[in-house]
Parts: sequence; structure tokens; C-alpha cells
Amino acid sequence: MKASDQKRLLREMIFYRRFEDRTFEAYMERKVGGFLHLYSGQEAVATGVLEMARPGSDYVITGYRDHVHALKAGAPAKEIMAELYGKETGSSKGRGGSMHIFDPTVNFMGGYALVGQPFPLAAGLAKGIKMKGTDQIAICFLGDGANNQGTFHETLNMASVWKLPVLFVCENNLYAIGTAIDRSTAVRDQYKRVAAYNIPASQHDGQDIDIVMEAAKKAVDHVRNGNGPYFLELMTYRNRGHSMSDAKGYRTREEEAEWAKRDPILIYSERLKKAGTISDEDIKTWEKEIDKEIEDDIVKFAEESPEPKVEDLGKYVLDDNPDPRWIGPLQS
Amino acid sequence: MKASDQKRLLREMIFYRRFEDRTFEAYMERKVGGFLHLYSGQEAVATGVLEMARPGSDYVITGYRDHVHALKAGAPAKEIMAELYGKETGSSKGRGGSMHIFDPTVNFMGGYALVGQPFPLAAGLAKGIKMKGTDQIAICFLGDGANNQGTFHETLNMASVWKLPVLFVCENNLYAIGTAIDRSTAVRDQYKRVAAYNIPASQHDGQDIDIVMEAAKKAVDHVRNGNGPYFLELMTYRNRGHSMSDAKGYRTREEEAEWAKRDPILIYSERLKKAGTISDEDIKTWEKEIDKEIEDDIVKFAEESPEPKVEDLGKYVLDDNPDPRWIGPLQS
Amino acid sequence: MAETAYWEAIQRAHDEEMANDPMVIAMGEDIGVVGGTYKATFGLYEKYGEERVIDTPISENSYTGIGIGASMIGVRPIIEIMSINFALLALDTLINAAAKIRYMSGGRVHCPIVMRTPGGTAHQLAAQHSARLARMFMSTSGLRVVTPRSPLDAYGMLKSAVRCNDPVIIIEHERMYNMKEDIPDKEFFRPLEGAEIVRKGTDITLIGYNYSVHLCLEAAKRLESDGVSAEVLDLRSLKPLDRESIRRSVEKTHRFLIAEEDEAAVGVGSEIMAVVTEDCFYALDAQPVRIHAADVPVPFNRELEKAAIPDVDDVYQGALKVMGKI
Amino acid sequence: MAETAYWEAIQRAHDEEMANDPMVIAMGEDIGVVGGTYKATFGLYEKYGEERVIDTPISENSYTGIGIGASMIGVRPIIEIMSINFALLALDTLINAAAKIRYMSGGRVHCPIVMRTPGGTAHQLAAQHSARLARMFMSTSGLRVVTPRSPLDAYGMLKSAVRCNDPVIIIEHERMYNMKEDIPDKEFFRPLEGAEIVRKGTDITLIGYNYSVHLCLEAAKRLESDGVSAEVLDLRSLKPLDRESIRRSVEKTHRFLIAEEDEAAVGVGSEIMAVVTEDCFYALDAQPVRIHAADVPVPFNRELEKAAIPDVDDVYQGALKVMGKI
Ligand SMILES: Cc1ncc(C[n+]2csc(CCOP(=O)(O)OP(=O)(O)O)c2C)c(N)n1
Ligand SMILES: Cc1ncc(C[n+]2csc(CCOP(=O)(O)OP(=O)(O)O)c2C)c(N)n1
Ligand SMILES: [Mg+2]
Ligand SMILES: [Mg+2]
Repeated sequence: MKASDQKRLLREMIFYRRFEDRTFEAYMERKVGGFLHLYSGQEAVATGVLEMARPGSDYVITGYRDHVHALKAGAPAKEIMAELYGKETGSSKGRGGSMHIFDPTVNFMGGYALVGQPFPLAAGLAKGIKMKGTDQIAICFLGDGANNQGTFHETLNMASVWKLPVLFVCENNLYAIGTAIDRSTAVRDQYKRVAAYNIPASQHDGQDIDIVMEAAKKAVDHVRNGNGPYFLELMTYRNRGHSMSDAKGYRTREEEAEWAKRDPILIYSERLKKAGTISDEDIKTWEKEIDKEIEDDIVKFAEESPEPKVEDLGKYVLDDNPDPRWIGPLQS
Repeated sequence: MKASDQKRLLREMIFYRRFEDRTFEAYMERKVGGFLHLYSGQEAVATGVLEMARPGSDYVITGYRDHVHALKAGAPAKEIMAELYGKETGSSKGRGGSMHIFDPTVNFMGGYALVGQPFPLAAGLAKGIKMKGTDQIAICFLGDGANNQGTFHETLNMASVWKLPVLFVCENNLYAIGTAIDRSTAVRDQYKRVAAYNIPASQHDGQDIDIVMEAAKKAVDHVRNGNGPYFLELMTYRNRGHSMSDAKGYRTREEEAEWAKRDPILIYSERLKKAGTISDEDIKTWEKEIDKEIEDDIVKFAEESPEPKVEDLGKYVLDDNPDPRWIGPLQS
Repeated sequence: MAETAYWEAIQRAHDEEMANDPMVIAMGEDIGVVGGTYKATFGLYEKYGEERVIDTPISENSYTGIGIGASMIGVRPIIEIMSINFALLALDTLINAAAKIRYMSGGRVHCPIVMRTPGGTAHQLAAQHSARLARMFMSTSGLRVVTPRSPLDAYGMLKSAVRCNDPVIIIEHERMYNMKEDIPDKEFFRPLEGAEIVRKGTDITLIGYNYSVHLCLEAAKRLESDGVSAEVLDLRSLKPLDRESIRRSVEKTHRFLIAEEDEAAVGVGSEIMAVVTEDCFYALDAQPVRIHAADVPVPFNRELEKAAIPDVDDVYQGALKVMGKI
Repeated sequence: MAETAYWEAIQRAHDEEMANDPMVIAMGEDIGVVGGTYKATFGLYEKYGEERVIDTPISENSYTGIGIGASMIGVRPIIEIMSINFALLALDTLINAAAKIRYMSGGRVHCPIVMRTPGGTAHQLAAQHSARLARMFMSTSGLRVVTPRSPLDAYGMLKSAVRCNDPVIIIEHERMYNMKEDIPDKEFFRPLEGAEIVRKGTDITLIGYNYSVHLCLEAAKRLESDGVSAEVLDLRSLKPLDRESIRRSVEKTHRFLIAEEDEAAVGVGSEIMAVVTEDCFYALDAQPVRIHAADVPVPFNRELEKAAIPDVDDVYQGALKVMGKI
């Protein structure tokens, strides 16, 4: 990988981290409401996997922890921030909020709040791709906890039988809210569950973006070349609580400290520094640029954008301009 | 196994076959309505597995193809026939019908029409056993098609994590109604799907009751000895259509002819004849005795039993004698 | 014009829509090789192949979800759920996803699926195979719910549903698949909205949907000999509900009953009572009546089953009651 | 007497019932180590151990089914579903199994489970976390459905539910968990049936359940200054519904409205309109009114959310309308 790309990737991850940190502040200031699930600590997964795919063209879908996936897919940061503020200019026009970022212009097909719900939706996107005959793929990012939902099993079976071009990325961060994986799941290594569907699967370190990219490249190629689904498990850890109100009493401080050493931004920046690709100075400069961009462009846009109009409450429930040939009126 | 037991087992299977053949006739005479799913061809599975368990004490649960499981568990044949006739003396007082035989006096906990629904119920029975601290086990018989339901996955995972005393018996008859297993399922061998749950599993010939019993003994012992669940796959075939209205256009006549040679009653009676344990004469005598019992006791009982009273329509919806302490009335 | 059974009408609509648009697919259990439990997709597997006529495993929640996912990018899936009882397994994806995706994406993504399923009792199929459930879909914003009463509507509404951009639930009935009617040979569409007066009358409005329209029509005939002129209104679409047509008819007859095969509690009938109360309370000259099933899981026994489910006589008696004749 | 929050009342009921009967267990996501999203099982994992306070995987349909299976042989499970939205995943086992097993076994097997879940909007949780759904359970025969409005009922009804032999659905509300009330220190039970007059009045009956009872009480206070004496009736039990208490109150006041947080279509409010029409149509002196949410998936934006959900003012205005004052 070229040095310029390496730098770009590191900068991207730093941007994601600081963008989300800023949403946290906005939440604390009560400018952002609802649930807010942050991705801090897991950035190498979405960044590395999508780097090896075709953001904007491949379809991406995920759960409620969706900001970074949307960003890397190409959704404008401004619109995501505006969505968190509930503004009309938001990705989902303020109707969805943090858990439901949508941007079909870059084929980011949404964040969903029901754990396990995106599995079949992702396979459906893949079915659509197959029918159109393009070489796109569908990528589904979900957590370890989601794998205990029946949709995991049902979908992987069908994706396999029908050879759908879908890549399942399991972000195994070892917890589903406060329940440790070993207390809820018969098999800790999630890729082992997938043999049951005759789908190739592998497990990798999700904190080291180089490892992620190497593994993702194989997985993406497999799917894109018409071999059917692939299941990619990436071991990771979230730095923060599950959502805002989580005291993390279920994890030890030692465990957290261990994983802090494996923070994806830390690992990658140390590597690039060692290689002489970047300096601490570069990072500081980026941080300043990023913070300025976040403040002056993104937050400003969100804050200054208009609220949806209350009289538009009933918009978007059904097609607002239905074709009268199918909808009526009935001449009786 | 003692010769007397072998003879009893063969006679049992012949009884089950002729009992169900008779329900078919009653259906054709329009004395039995609704759906009727027959077990012809699969008898060695329920007979062999439950022979190795403790019918009447171990809990048994299954799908809609439930007559033989109920019979072997110890439910009176008369009451099952009466249930098919919809009579007040039926196993479920005429409210359930063929698909919903219940007999809690012998711990037969029901037949269910929703494919996959009994998986969690079975695990729940096992949870109850565990709480009571007895050495009973719960046995769940279901088809291959049921394994594609999300409940399979969810339940096996929990049964494993919680080490529940439940034996899952998969009756793999290669079809779910008219859909061949290879067209719906990524893995034909169902026992291979179970590694994902860290549950021991094995696959055996389900047409040879000796093989079934040997395998079942190991499986039952495993569960009874507190080792948690076991998954037993038995390869079998149904002689008839899925239910009454099935022309079986999805199976070749050759395939059916092949399996006809592997009919469980044929295999076992040939073996016992060869060993000199029984003669053709014995079988003829049994058949006569059985037909007489079916006609004179069982069908007669069903035909002569009273219908439920229409004024009892609203009975059994909720507890008919609720404790006023919990139910009311509210003194306000 | 050709005499066409209800199931044939559905099959024809599938066939034409699949021929018209390569993005139309059909999915469900045993719809391919077997041709569908009620033959609604008969012969299509041979004609369109397994990529478009898809036999699914027994995984209702997820194959419905796959249809929804595909619909988000231009596929037009017609999903059959073999019996509405099994739809309970798919409510998460239907209600939490399909019905809400357009809204929560701010109108940027939509889910033009069609989900077809028979809702109703057949003959002694017992509690787990006799659900009706129209009410659950009707109460969900973001869905369209239609209930074709006849081959004409079964054909014409399915065709409209396939082309409409909203998720459409089509509720059929096991006892209607063999009903016959002459329908035009030339392609036509029937709108997804609007109730229909299927019999004109002046004294009372009998409101029905799905199978119960036929009970109302029969009852209306019998009422003639009592000197009662009954209007029969088929709701056709439960969501959106055509309140205007209900109001017009009730303001004309000043009396109504609503007949349905489902239980009363929080049912379609409750909603009709409520909308009449809201829209034309003062037009009512008599206490209206709900005709409905008994508040019990459907029993297997034939006589109990009959007693649990309303029939023509129940509608007839109900009408006489509203008319003050009993 | 001690001031007790709604969540504490539920926690206390769990604790006492688990102490009283070793067959009582609690199950759900994050109810053990974490003590429950709303602390309803706080401290019980430490006290009763992991065999009785069970952290489940995210498998709503099957852990509910496991509870049901266990209940068939004497276990008394209290199943928490973290949010009623997720209950859609468990409707097959709740509606097709738990609600029907007693009936279809001819009364030989029963399923005494309790399923507790918060139904309602909180603050900006958006369309997939704001379902209400009481209507779906209320329309299912074979279930009991209760909606405790206060710590007193939350405690006393949970205790009764655990001891009752039927499947009981308890619908709580995210915005009620921190409500406080003095409740007796001594053990007590509150019946699972029966509506309750929580405020006496003579001019209009405001009917509510769950959170909307509080809206009615507030509105009733405001109506005083308009010279309107409002009676407030808490339904408490949606199934079975206490039609008698509704009738008595409406026959006294001759006017009513029904307020709920759910959408109107085929809702609890529709059913109340229908039962009043059936039971005391001629007692009504004015057109009644339903107060309800807008017919939209719940929006995220705060102002839209507020507009979508009824508040005290909506109830108040509705009452004035019924009274003919606007
Ligand atoms: C169907 C459903 N059940 C429960 C929840 C509540 N819930 C939200 S996130 C979550 C944990 C999910 O864990 P995992 O899949 O590992 O994702 P992570 O949050 O760790 O990224 C739970 C139980 C939900 N949103 N949907
Ligand atoms: C949830 C659900 N979906 C679909 C059906 C319709 N159905 C009844 S039996 C059956 C096939 C089941 O196949 P399998 O589990 O292999 O059992 P078998 O009949 O072969 O014994 C289907 C699809 C159903 N009853 N329940
Ligand atoms: Mg996780
Ligand atoms: Mg089978």
C-alpha cells in the first residue's frame, strides 16, 4: 500500500474517532437525543473492510452503531451530524436519528435497531444485485450478539443455497450490551458457527487495520467472483459503554486496559511512525484540521439547519405521489 | 435384547402402522377432518428412541405428525382415535385434533403445527426438569425442514449454554412437504449443523430399529447423565404424502421403490424371521388381533363417544376456576 | 371474459407481472416445484426458472426479510406465506422493517414488496392453522392492507400491488381459492384503495371484507323477504380505510353492521364501529352490531368450529336486530 | 408505607415471589449481571443465582418459548422483553403457543408465564424503539393483558400474575419506571381483572390505560376550571376487559373519551368505542372521541415526536370537544 493511502487511512480513522467524540459532547449538551451508540475502538473494522470494497457502489448495511460505516461508505459527515440533531438536512431528514442513518446515493442502506434484522435485508440486497447482474456485493456488518438471533441461521442458510453475493462481517467485541459472549453463546469463535452453512469463514484481529485489509481483500474477492457468501469475523472491542447510559460494570478495568493497548488508531499510528511515514507533528496537524472541519462545517451545518416542519409529520409513511392507476379511486 | 422384547417391538410397529392406516380410512369416510399427517415408514424412529428412554416419565414433544410418538409414550390409542374424530373423550377433548395430541398423564406434551415451534418448548421442559432436580429428560422429535427455522439455532445455543437435559431427534426424511432437502438446506447431513453449538451429534439409519436403539441408548444416557443436550439424526422416509392432499409429484417412483425396500417393519420382521424368533404365521395372527382391537375397541370407542357440547365452546380458554385472590374483583 | 377461479386469477396476475417486468419475483414455501399450496404460482417455476420463482426453506422471518432487502433496490417480490398463522414469525421484518423503512429513511428508501397469505379458517384445521390477523396489519402504519373478495379483485389488486411503491399485504382466504367468476381476458388493474358497494340498498349497510362479504351478500338476499333492503359494502382496502364510502352509505341507510370472521376484540369491526362513531354518529338511527367469531382459539371439533365462526345466519340475525325486528 | 419507584415495585415483587416459590424464575436480556435495563431485577442475580435469574442471548422467540415450555410443567417464569418492539419476534410462541395450548389440549396443559415489557415511546428512540402494541395482545384470546399505571399496581399485579395459571402479558412504560408512590410494606396482591375509577366525576368519563391514565388525571384537573367534573377510569386489564365498569361510568356521565398513546387504527380505543356502542349506545349524550397517536411510525425528531404522541393538552381539548365547549 502506498504511503499516501496509509496516511489517508489513518487520518480517516482519526476523523471518525473525533467526529464521534463530538457527537458525544453534543449529546451531553442535550443537542442530540435518543440513543447514541459509539464505535470508538472498532474503527479498523469498517474502515479496513470497506477500503477493500467499493464504497459508494457496494451495498452496505448494519445495526444501530452505524455512523462510521455510513461515513466510510461515503455519506456526508454533515448530513450524519444533522441527522443526530434531528434536522431536515440529515441523512434521513431527521426522521431516523443516530440508529437509522440512510444514504442510498452511496448505497448505504441503513442502520437498524432490531438486533439481527439486517441479516436477511443484506441477503436481499445481494439477491437484487444478482438479478441486476452487476459485480457489486452486499456487505453486512453486525455484532457477535446478533449471531444468536434466528435470522442469522435462516439467512446464512439461504445465502448459501442461493449463492448470494453477500459478505457478512462479524464485529466480535465480546459483549452484547452487558452480557459477555461466553455467558450467552455456546461457541466463542463465531466463524466456527458457519461451517453449518457451507460458507467459508475466517477469524482475524480486528484492531490492526493491515490485518483487516488483508483478510477483507480475500473475503471481498471471494464474494465478488461469484463464489457466494463469505463470513469474516474480526475480533475487536468497544472503548465506551454500549450506549450513553452504560456504566460498564460488567467489564473489568484490567480487561479494558489490555484492549486500550490494542486501540486501532494507536496500533496504526505507531506503525506508520516507526516506518517514518508520519510524525507526531503530522497527527497534531490533522487533529487540528479535523476539529476545525467538524466545528466549522459539520456541527455548524447541523446546528443551523432547519427542523422538519411539524405539518410534514405524515410525509413518507406511504408513497407521497402514488400512481393513480394502482391506487385508485375505485369507480364503482 | 430378549426375544420377547423383540417380538413386542415388532408388534408395536405393526400396530402403529395399522392404527394409522385405519385413521386414513376414517378420513376417507369423512369421519376424521382437518389435516392428517401419517408416520408410515418412520415408525422405527419414535419406537426405537423411546424404547431406550422412559416413556411415561421422560417428556416427549413433537410436531403435527404426532400419533405414533404419543402412542409409544403411552397415550391410550382409543383417546387418540377419539381425538381425530373430534370427540369429548379424545386426548385433547376434541379441541386439538390430529396435529395437537396432548397427554400430560404420560408426559406427552403435545403435537404442534408451527414448524420449529417445539424446539424451545422442549428446552423449556428440560429447564423444568433441571429445576425439579429429577433424572428425567426431554425428547424433541422434529423433521429436517424444521431445522431451517430460527428456533433451531436459538434453542440449540441456549440448550448448550445452560446444559439442559434435552435430546433432539431429527427425523430426516429428506423432504419438507414437496421441497427436497438439497433445494432448501445448505448441508444435507443435519448432524453437521450442530457443531456450531458445541453439542454432540450423530447420524444413523432410522429404518433399522436395532441401529436406532443402539444410537438412542448412547444419546439418552448422555443426556440423562447430566452432560447436556444431544442431537440424534435418523435417516428415514415417509411412505405416504405429506398429508392427505399430496400427489407426491416431487419424488420419483424409483426413489420411493428404493425406500420401500427399507421399510422399518419389513427390515425388522425379516430379521426376526431369519433368526427364527417369529414366523409369518405369528405376524398374520397379530395383524388379526390388532385389526380386531382397532375395530372393536378403538374405532368403536371413537365413534360412540360424545361430541363436545357446543355450550362448552368457551371452556379452556383461560383457567376456568381462577383463584379469586389473583383475579379479582377489584374493590375500588 | 373467462370463468376464472380465485387461485387462477392470482396465478394469472403473477404470470403477467413476471412477463412484464424481469424484476418481479415470487418467493415462498413450496411455490416452485409444487406450484403452491393453493396453486397460486402453478407452472411459473417451469416458465421463469428458479431464480425468479423461489422455493424457500421454512424460515418465514428471513425469507420475507430477503424479499424486503431486495425490494429496496428495485426488485418486486411477491412473497407467499402459506398460512397467515406463520406470518407471526415474520412480523418483525414486516412491521419493524418494511412498514417503517420509508419513514425512518426520510423517504429515501422504500420497500415495494407484496406479501400474500390466506387468513381465515378452513375446515377443522384447529387453533394453530385458523388465524385471521387482518387486524394486526391494519393497525400498522406504513403498510397497505387489501382483502380481495373475488377473482376480479384477486387478479386486479395483485397486479396493482406489484406496481405500487408501498409494502402491500394481501389477505386471501382458504375458502375463497375455488370461487369462480368471469373476468376480462384483457389485462386490467383494480385500485388498492376504495371500498365498493357490491349491492345497493336503502335500509341497512352490511359491511364486510374478505370472506365475510359473501356472508353479507347471502344475508342481504334473505333480508329481502323480510322487506329489508340491505346495502353491502366491501371494504376492499383495510389500510388505508375508505371512511368516506362508509360514511356515505351509513348516512343513507342510518343503520349498519360489520361482519368479519375474526374475533371481536380490537378487530376490524371495532375500528369500523369507531370510525362510524367519529364520522356519522348522529346519522345512526339504531344501535349497530358487530358479527364476529367467538373469543376462543379455533377448536378442532366440527360443531365447535362452526359455533366459533360466524355464518350467514349470524349476519342475517344481526341485521334483523339492528332493524329492530327481533 | 414506603415511597417506591415503579421499577422498585417490580423488583420487590420479583424478589418476594422468588423467595416464596423456588419454581419462580426470571429470564431476559441483561436482567442478571446488569440487573435489567430498567433495574426491574436489580440484585436478584446475586441473591438467587444464575439458574433462576437468567441472562439470555438475543433470541426473543426462543427464550420466551423456553419459558413457556418450562411453565407447562410447573415452573413460573417471569420473562422480560427489553422493549415491546422486540416482542414482535416472539409473537409466534406467545400467540400461537402460549395463548392456545390450554385450549387445544382440552384444558390438560397450561402455560402460566408472565411476560413483562415496556410499551411506549420514550424520548426520541425513533420508529423501531417506540412501539406500543397493547392492541395485538388484547386481541388474542387465551392471554391476559394488564397495564399497571402505578407502583401499587406494578407490584401487586406482578405478584398476582406470577400466581395466576394463565399466560399474563404485563405492559409497562419506559416513562413510568421512575414514577413514585407510597405502597404498603406488608405483602399484598392486586387483582388482574377490573377497571378502576381513579378519580370520581359526573360530567365525562376519561378512559385510559398504562401511561395515558396520567394524561387523563392531569386533564381532569384542568377541566375543573372549566366547570367540568371528569371521572377517570383506568382500564387496568385490557383482556379480559371490564365492560361492566365502563358501562356504569358512561351511564353515569353520558360522555366519554378514550386516550391512549398508540395509533388509532384497530386500537384499544377502537375497542372501547365498540363496547360502549354495544353496551350503552343509548346512554350517550354526545359523540365520543378517541385521543391517540398520529398514524405514522414514530419520528426521531423531538418536535415531530411530540406532535405524533398525544399529551395532556390533547386529552383536555378532546374532553372540551365532547363537552361541546369547543
Ligand atoms: C431484537 C432486539 N433485541 C434486543 C435489543 C436490545 N439490544 C440492543 S443492542 C444489543 C446488543 C447487541 O450486541 P452485539 O450484536 O454484539 O452488537 P454490539 O452492540 O456489541 O456492537 C441488545 C441486546 C434490540 N435492539 N433488538
Ligand atoms: C411455521 C410454519 N411454516 C410452514 C408450515 C407448513 N408446513 C407444514 S409441515 C411443513 C414441512 C415440514 O417438514 P419437516 O420438518 O421435514 O417435517 P416432515 O413433515 O418431513 O416430517 C411445512 C412447510 C408450518 N406448519 N409452520
Ligand atoms: Mg458485541
Ligand atoms: Mg422432512
